[in-house]
Amino acid sequence: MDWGLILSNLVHDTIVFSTALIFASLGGLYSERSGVVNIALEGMMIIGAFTGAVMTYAFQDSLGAWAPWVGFIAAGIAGSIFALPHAVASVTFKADQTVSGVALNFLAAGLSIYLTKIIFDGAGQTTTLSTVFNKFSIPGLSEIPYIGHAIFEAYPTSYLAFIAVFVTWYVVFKTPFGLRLRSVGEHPRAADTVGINVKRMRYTAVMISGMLAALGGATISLTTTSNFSHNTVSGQGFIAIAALIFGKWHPAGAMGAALFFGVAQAIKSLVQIFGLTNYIPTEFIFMLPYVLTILVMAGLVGRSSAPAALGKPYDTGSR
Amino acid sequence: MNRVIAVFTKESFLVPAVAIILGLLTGAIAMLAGGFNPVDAYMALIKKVFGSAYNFGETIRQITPLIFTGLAVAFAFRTGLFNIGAEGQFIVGMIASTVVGVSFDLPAIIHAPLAILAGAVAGGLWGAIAGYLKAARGVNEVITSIMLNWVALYLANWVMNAFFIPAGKQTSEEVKDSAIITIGWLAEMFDNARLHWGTLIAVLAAIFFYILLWKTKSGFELRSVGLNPHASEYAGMNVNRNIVKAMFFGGMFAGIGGATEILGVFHYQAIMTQHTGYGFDGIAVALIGGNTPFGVILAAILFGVLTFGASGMQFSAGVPFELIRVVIASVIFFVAAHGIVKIFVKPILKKKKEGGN
Amino acid sequence: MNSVKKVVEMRGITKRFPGIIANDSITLSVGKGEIHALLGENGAGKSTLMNILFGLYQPDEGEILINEKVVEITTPRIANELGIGMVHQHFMLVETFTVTENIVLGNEPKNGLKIDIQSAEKAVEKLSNQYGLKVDPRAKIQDISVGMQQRVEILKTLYRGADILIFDEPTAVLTPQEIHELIEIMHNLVKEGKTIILITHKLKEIMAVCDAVTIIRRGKVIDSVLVKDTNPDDLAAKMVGREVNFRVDKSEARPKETILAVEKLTAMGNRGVNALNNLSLEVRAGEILGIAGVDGNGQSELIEVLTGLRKATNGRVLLNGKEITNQSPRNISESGLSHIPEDRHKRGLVLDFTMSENMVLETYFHPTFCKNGFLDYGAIDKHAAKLIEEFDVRTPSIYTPARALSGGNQQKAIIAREVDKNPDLLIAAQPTRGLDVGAIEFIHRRLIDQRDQGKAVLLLSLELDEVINVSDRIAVIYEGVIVGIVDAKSTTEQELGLMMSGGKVMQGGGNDE
Amino acid sequence: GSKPEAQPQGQTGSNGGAPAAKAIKVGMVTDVGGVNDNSFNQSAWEGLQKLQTDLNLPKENVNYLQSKSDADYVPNLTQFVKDGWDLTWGIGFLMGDHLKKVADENKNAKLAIIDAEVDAPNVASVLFKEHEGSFLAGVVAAKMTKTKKVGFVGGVDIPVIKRFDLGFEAGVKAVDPSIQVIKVYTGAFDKPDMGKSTASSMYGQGVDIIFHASGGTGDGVFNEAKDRKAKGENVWVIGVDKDQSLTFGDEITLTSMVKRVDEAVIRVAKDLSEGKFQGGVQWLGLAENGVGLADTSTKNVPEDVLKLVEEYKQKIVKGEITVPDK
Ligand SMILES: Nc1ncnc2c1ncn2[C@@H]1O[C@H](COP(=O)(O)OP(=O)(O)OP(=O)(O)O)[C@@H](O)[C@H]1O
Ligand SMILES: Nc1ncnc2c1ncn2[C@@H]1O[C@H](COP(=O)(O)OP(=O)(O)OP(=O)(O)O)[C@@H](O)[C@H]1O
Ligand SMILES: [Mg+2]
Ligand SMILES: [Mg+2]
Repeated sequence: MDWGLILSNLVHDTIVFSTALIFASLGGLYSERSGVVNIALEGMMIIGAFTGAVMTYAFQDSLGAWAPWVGFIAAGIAGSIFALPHAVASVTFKADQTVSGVALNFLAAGLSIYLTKIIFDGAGQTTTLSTVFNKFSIPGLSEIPYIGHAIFEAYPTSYLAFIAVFVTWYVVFKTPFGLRLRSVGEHPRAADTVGINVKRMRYTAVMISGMLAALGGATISLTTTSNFSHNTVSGQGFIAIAALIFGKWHPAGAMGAALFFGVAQAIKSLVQIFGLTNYIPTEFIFMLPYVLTILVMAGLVGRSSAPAALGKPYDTGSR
Repeated sequence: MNRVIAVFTKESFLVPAVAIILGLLTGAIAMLAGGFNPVDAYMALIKKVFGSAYNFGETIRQITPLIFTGLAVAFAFRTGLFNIGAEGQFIVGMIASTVVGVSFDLPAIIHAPLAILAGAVAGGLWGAIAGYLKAARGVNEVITSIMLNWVALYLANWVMNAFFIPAGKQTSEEVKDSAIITIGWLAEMFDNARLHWGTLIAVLAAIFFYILLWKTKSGFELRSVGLNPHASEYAGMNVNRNIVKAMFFGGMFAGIGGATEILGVFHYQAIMTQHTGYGFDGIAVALIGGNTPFGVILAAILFGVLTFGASGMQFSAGVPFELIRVVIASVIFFVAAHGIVKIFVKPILKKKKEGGN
Repeated sequence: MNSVKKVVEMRGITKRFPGIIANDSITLSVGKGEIHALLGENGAGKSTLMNILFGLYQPDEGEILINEKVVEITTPRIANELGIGMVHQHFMLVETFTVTENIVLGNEPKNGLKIDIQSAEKAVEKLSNQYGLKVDPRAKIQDISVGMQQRVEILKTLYRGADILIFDEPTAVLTPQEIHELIEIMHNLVKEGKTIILITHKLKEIMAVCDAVTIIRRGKVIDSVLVKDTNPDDLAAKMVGREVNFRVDKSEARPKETILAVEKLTAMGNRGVNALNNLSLEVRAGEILGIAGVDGNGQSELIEVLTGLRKATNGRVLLNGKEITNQSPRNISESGLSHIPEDRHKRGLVLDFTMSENMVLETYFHPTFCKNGFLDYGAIDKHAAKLIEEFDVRTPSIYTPARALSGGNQQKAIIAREVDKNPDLLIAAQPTRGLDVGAIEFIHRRLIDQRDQGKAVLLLSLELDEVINVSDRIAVIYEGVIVGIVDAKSTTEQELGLMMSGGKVMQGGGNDE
Repeated sequence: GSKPEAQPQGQTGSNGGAPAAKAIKVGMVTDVGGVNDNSFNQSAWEGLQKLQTDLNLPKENVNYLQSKSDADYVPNLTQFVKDGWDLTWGIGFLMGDHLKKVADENKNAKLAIIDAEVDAPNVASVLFKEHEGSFLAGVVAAKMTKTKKVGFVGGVDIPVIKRFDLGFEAGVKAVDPSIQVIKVYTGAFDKPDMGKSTASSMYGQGVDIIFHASGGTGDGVFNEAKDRKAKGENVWVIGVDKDQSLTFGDEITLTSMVKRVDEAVIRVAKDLSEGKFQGGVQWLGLAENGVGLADTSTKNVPEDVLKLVEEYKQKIVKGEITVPDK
C-alpha cells in the first residue's frame, strides 16, 4: 500500500473540506472580536452558497470560466448585506445577539429555498452548474511527488482561504483597525472614551463577518456540490463556530481547528475505502469527527477565553 | 411570582403580538415579490389547520414535540446555558423509548411510563454530557451539544441497525401495544389524527418547569448559578453540579419529547438520514416564548400552526412552504429587536391614550 | 480669583435618569491651574456631571464653556479634542492589551498600514519620564498593579494632549504609598499648566491637594469654597447634611477564646506561585483583627482559603477548634463563618435576583425557608423585609432586583445578610470601598457591634485609616506571610507603612505561635 | 393554483375537453428528498405529468405534496385520500409503514407505493429488482476497467441500496473475479460534497469506474469525474435511476442503471382508469423492463460489451443466473 499516496490524498481532501470552514470561522472572528456573537454564520453561509450558485448559473453561458468568480464576489456582497439586520438588531437595537442570529439562520434557510423555487420553477435545488471552480495546479510546485498533489493542486478558493487567514491575522493584530476592533470587543466603553465609534466598528465587523461567511458558503456550492440545495451547508456554520471557539478566536487557531474538522471528514471515506467497515460499523465512522472534536476539546483545549464584552450590547448611557 | 405577572404585563404581550403581525406582513411582502397572492395563501394556511378535524388534530401532534424541545432550550437558558443540543437529546429519547418499548413485555400501566421515563433519562444524560464537560473541563456547551447532535443521530442508526431492525427493513420492530400512548378515543374524534398523551405530558412538563425553577430549592440554585456563578459559589452552591443538573433537566424535556414521538406517533423508529429538526425549531420556540414555560407553549402553538398550515399553502396557493420559515424568522427577529417593534407599538399606545381621554 | 482664566464652566446642568434627577441645575467653575475637588455622598451626581463634561452623557439642560467658549460635547472624541481627559472611577483599560496599546488606542502612530509600535513605545516612555509616571510600556494591563494601571490612565489623557484632567475617585483603590505618589503627580501636572478636577470622598486628600471644592448633595450644588477657607468637619457636614463623627467610638476590646486559628497555611495564587507561605494567625472572640498590607500580598487568597473558595496546599484552619481546612464553602459557612466579600458585584449578590432572594442566598435551604425542597416565599419575603428595615437598606421594595440599588445600599444589604447569620467569625473584606462617609460610619458601627457581642471579626482593608480606627490588633501581611502584629491604639501609619513594604519585621508578632 | 376539492369531477372532465372514460385524479407524496430530487421522486412526478398528457387530464388532476419530515407522510397521504383523489402514490421505501396506516384507516381509498412492500388489499406495491439492473452495470464496469479496480458509492446503508451494491458486485465478479470492488456508503442521499470527496479518494486509489446509488450525493461523484476528465484522467461514472448522461454529459457517464419509476407510476394509474386496479406486490426486474441500462449506453460502451450484457440479461431473465439481493 502506498502510504505516501494515501496521505497525499488525505491532505488534499482535508483542504477541500476545510476551505469553507476557514472562511466562515474567520467571518465569525471579526464579528466576535468586536463583541457581537455570531451564531448566524450558518445562515450567512447559506446565503453565500445560494447567491454563488444562482449568479454563476446566470452568467455561466455568457462568461464561461469567469462566471464562478462573479458568483463568488456576488456571494460576498450578498453576505454582508444579509448580515446587516444582525448588526441593526444587536448594535442599534441592543437585541439579544443569539436570538437575532437564530432569526437570521431561519431567514436564510427559508428565503434561499423560497427564492430557489421561484427561480427554478419549483425545484428545491438549483440545476447543476455547468461551470464551477476547477482545481488549480501551481506550476512547478504541483509536480513535487505527493506534496504537490496534497497542497499545490487545490481550488483557487482554498488558496484564497489561506491568504484570508494571513490577512486577518495582520489586520486584527497589526493595524489600527484591528486594535480598535479588539478594544471594542474587550471593553467598548474604554474604546468609546478614546473616541472610537463603537457602533460603527461593530457594524463594520458584522458585515465583514457576513461577507467572509458567505464566501465560505459559496466555496461549497462552487466547488464541491455544483448546486445549491437545502442541504448544501447543513450545519457547517455551526461547525465554523466550534472552530472559532476551538481556535480561541485567533485566525491561526481557527484555521487549525477548521483543518482538524476537514481531516475528520476526509478520513471518513478513506476508512471505508480500506475496508475498515468490516470491523467498525459505518455509523461509528460517521460519528468520528464529532467525537474527536469533543475529546480534543475536553482533553486539550479546555477553557477558552472569549472576548470580554462578547454578547453584551453596548449602551452609551448605562454604566 | 411577580415574574409570572410580568409575563402578562402589557408590553411583554404587545411586543410578541406586534412581532407576529410584522412577521406575517414580511411574509406577505415576500409573497407579493414572488408573484403570489398573500391573502389566498394565508387563507389556505388557516383552512389547512382549521378546515378539518383531522388536520386540526395533526396540528396538535405537530405542536407537541415543539413544546418539549422549546422547554429544553428555555430551561437551559434560564440557568445561563445555551442548549443547542435539544435535537440530540430528542433523538436519544427516541432510542431509549424504542428500546424499552420493543424489548419488554409489561402491563401497559407500567410499560408506557417506563418507556417515557427511559426517554427522559436518556435525554437527560445526553444533555448532562455537555453539562459535565462544561463543568469539569470548561468546554463550551455550544460546541459539545452541536457535536452531540450528530453523534446522537448516528448512534440512533447504529442501535437500530444492530439490534432492532429486522433484515431487509428500514424501521425497527413496532413497540409493544402496552407501550403505545396513542389516545384511541381522541384520535377517533379527530378522524384518526395521531393524538397521544404526550401533549398532556408536555403541558405538565411546562408546569413542572415553572414549579421546579421558581418554587423549589433546586430551582433557586439553578437560577442563581445561571445568573452569577461566582456569587453562587460564594454562597455555598455547587456550581458544577448545578450546571450538570441544568443540562440534565433540559435534556430530559427533549428526551421525553423524543419518547412521546415514538410511542405516540410512529410506534417504531426509522433509520434517519437527517435530523428531525425539532431540536433546532425548539430554539426558536424558546426564544419567541421568552424562555418562560407558558410562553413556550404559546410559541409552540404558533410555530406548529404555521409549519403545519404551510403545506396547505403550498398545495392550494402554490406558495413554497419555505416561505413560512421567512415568517418565523421575522417573528424571532422582531421579538429580539423589540426596539424596532416599539417604534410600531408607540403610536398604538398613544392612540389608546388619546381615545381614552 | 477673577484674574484667573476660567477653563471649565458648567452652567445650569440638569441630567435626569429614569426616576432620579442626577444633576439638578449644577453650576461649576474651574480656574486654570487649579485643583478643584468635587465632594459628595454616593450617588450625589459627581460622576454624572463629569461624564457630561467628558461627552459620555448629554445634559438635558444647561451649557458648557471651555476656555470661555460655549461648546457642545457630544462624544468623548470631542472632549479629547477640547483637551479634556478623564481618569474614570472604573478604569477604562483593555485588560488583554499592553500599556502602550492602551495608551495609543484610537490615535495610533502608523508605519504604512501597520501600527508603529516602536515609536508608540517611545512616545509613552517620553511622557512617562516627563511627568514621573512610571510604567512598563510592554506589560499587559492584567499583569500590573492597580497603581500602575492608574498611571496608564493618566498617561492616556496626557498622550491625547489633555489640559483639563478629571480624576474620578482616583485614590479609592490605591495604597497609601501610591496615594502619596499620585498627589505628587497631581502637583507636577499643575506645574505643567494642567487643570485638575478631582472627585473624592476623602476629606484629608482635599485638604492636602486641592485649591477649591464644590460640594454636591442629591444632585444640587450645596456650596463652592476655597479649601483654605474651610475644614474637614465643615465639609463633611455640608456633604451629608448633618454632623459626622469621624472618630470610631469604641470601648476597650475584651478578647476571649480563640475562634479562628490559622496554622502554617500555604496556598497557590492565580499565577501559579505560592500566594500564602506558611501563614499563621489567630482571631479571638470579642476582638477585631485588622489585616494591613499592600494590595496583592495574599490578602484575597487568604480570605478565599478561609471561606473555602480556594484550596490550601498545606497547613490548617480551625474554627472554634474544629478543622475546616479545604471544606466546601457551604460547610464552612454553616460552621459559623460569615463573609462580606471584596467584590460585591461578583461575589456578594446575584444582581438579577430580587433583594428578597439575595437576602437568603446562603440560607435558602434552612428549614425556615425551605420545606420538603419547596421554598417558602412568605418566610423569605418576611425575612428580607425585616433585614431591610433593620439595616436601613434603601430599596423601593423587596422585589426590586439588587442591580437597581446604589453601591452603598447593596453593601448594607450584604452586611445585613451576613450579620444576620449570627456568625462566630465575621470576615469583612474592603467593606467600605467606594462608599461615602455616612455609609462608612454605619458599617464601622456594625462591625464594632459584632465585636461587642462577643464575635470575632477579621477586617481586611487597603485603607490604613480604616484598619487603624476599627481594629483592635493589626496584622501586617507581606508576600503571603504575617510579618508582624501590632496594637492598633499604639501604632502609627508610618510604622505600618514600613512593615507593609517589607521593610522590617516588628517585635512581638508574627508567625511564632 | 389548483384546488382539487373545488373542482367536482364531472366538471373537470368536460373542462379537459377530451371524452376521457374517467378523468382520474392522481396525487403523489414525495419523501423528504422533494419533487426535484433528480431521482425517483422526480421520476415519479414526470410519470404523473406524462400520464396527464397521455390521458388528456386537466392539469389540476395530478398534484404532489412534499414531505419535510417523516411525520408529514401520514397527513400528506391522508390529505389526498380525504379529498377523494382516486389514487395516491407514496414514493419511497421510507413511506411504507405510514402508507399502510393510511390504507388501513381508509379502506375505500386506493393507494400505491414505490420501493416498499405494503400488505393491504387497497395498496399496489411496486418494487424493482435493482440488483438485476446493477448486475449489468457491473458487467459493463468489469469489461471497461483498465485498473482492475471499480467503485461503488452508496447513499444510506439500507436494503434498497444494498440491492444495487450486491448486484453490481456480482456482475463485476461474474466477468472477472480478480477485479476489486471498493464500496463506500456516504450516509446521505443529498450531500454532493460527500460524494465528491468519496469519489476523489476512490479515484485517488486507482479506481477508474464508479457506480453510484446515492441520489443527490452522486452529483458529487460526477463533479469529481468531470474535474479529473478535464485533466486528462480516464475516469467514468455509472449513473443511477435515470439516464444521467442527459444531465452530466457523455464524457463522463459510461452508462446508467435506470429504474423506470415513471413507467410504473403510469402503468398503475392507467390500470386504475381502465378499472383494472389491483392491490398486491409487483416486482419489476429485467424481465418486466422495470430496470435496465440506459439506451444511450451505446455512446461509450463498445458493441461487444453490450452484447455480453445482453447475454447476461437473457440468462437472468431465464433464471439461469440468480442475482443476490441480500
Ligand atoms: N471613530 C472611529 N470608530 C471606528 N473606526 C474608526 C474610527 N475612526 C477610524 N476608524 C477606522 O480605523 C481605521 C483607521 O482609520 P484612520 O485612518 O482614520 O486612522 P487614524 O488616522 O489613525 O485615526 P485618527 O485620525 O482618528 O487618529 C479605518 O479602518 C477606519 O475605518
Ligand atoms: N446611566 C444611568 N442610568 C440611571 N441612573 C443613573 C445612571 N448613572 C447614574 N445614575 C444615577 O444617578 C445618580 C448619580 O450617580 P453618580 O454616579 O453620578 O453618583 P456619584 O456621585 O458619582 O456617586 P459615587 O460616589 O458612588 O460614585 C445615582 O442615583 C445613580 O444611581
Ligand atoms: Mg461616581
Ligand atoms: Mg486620521
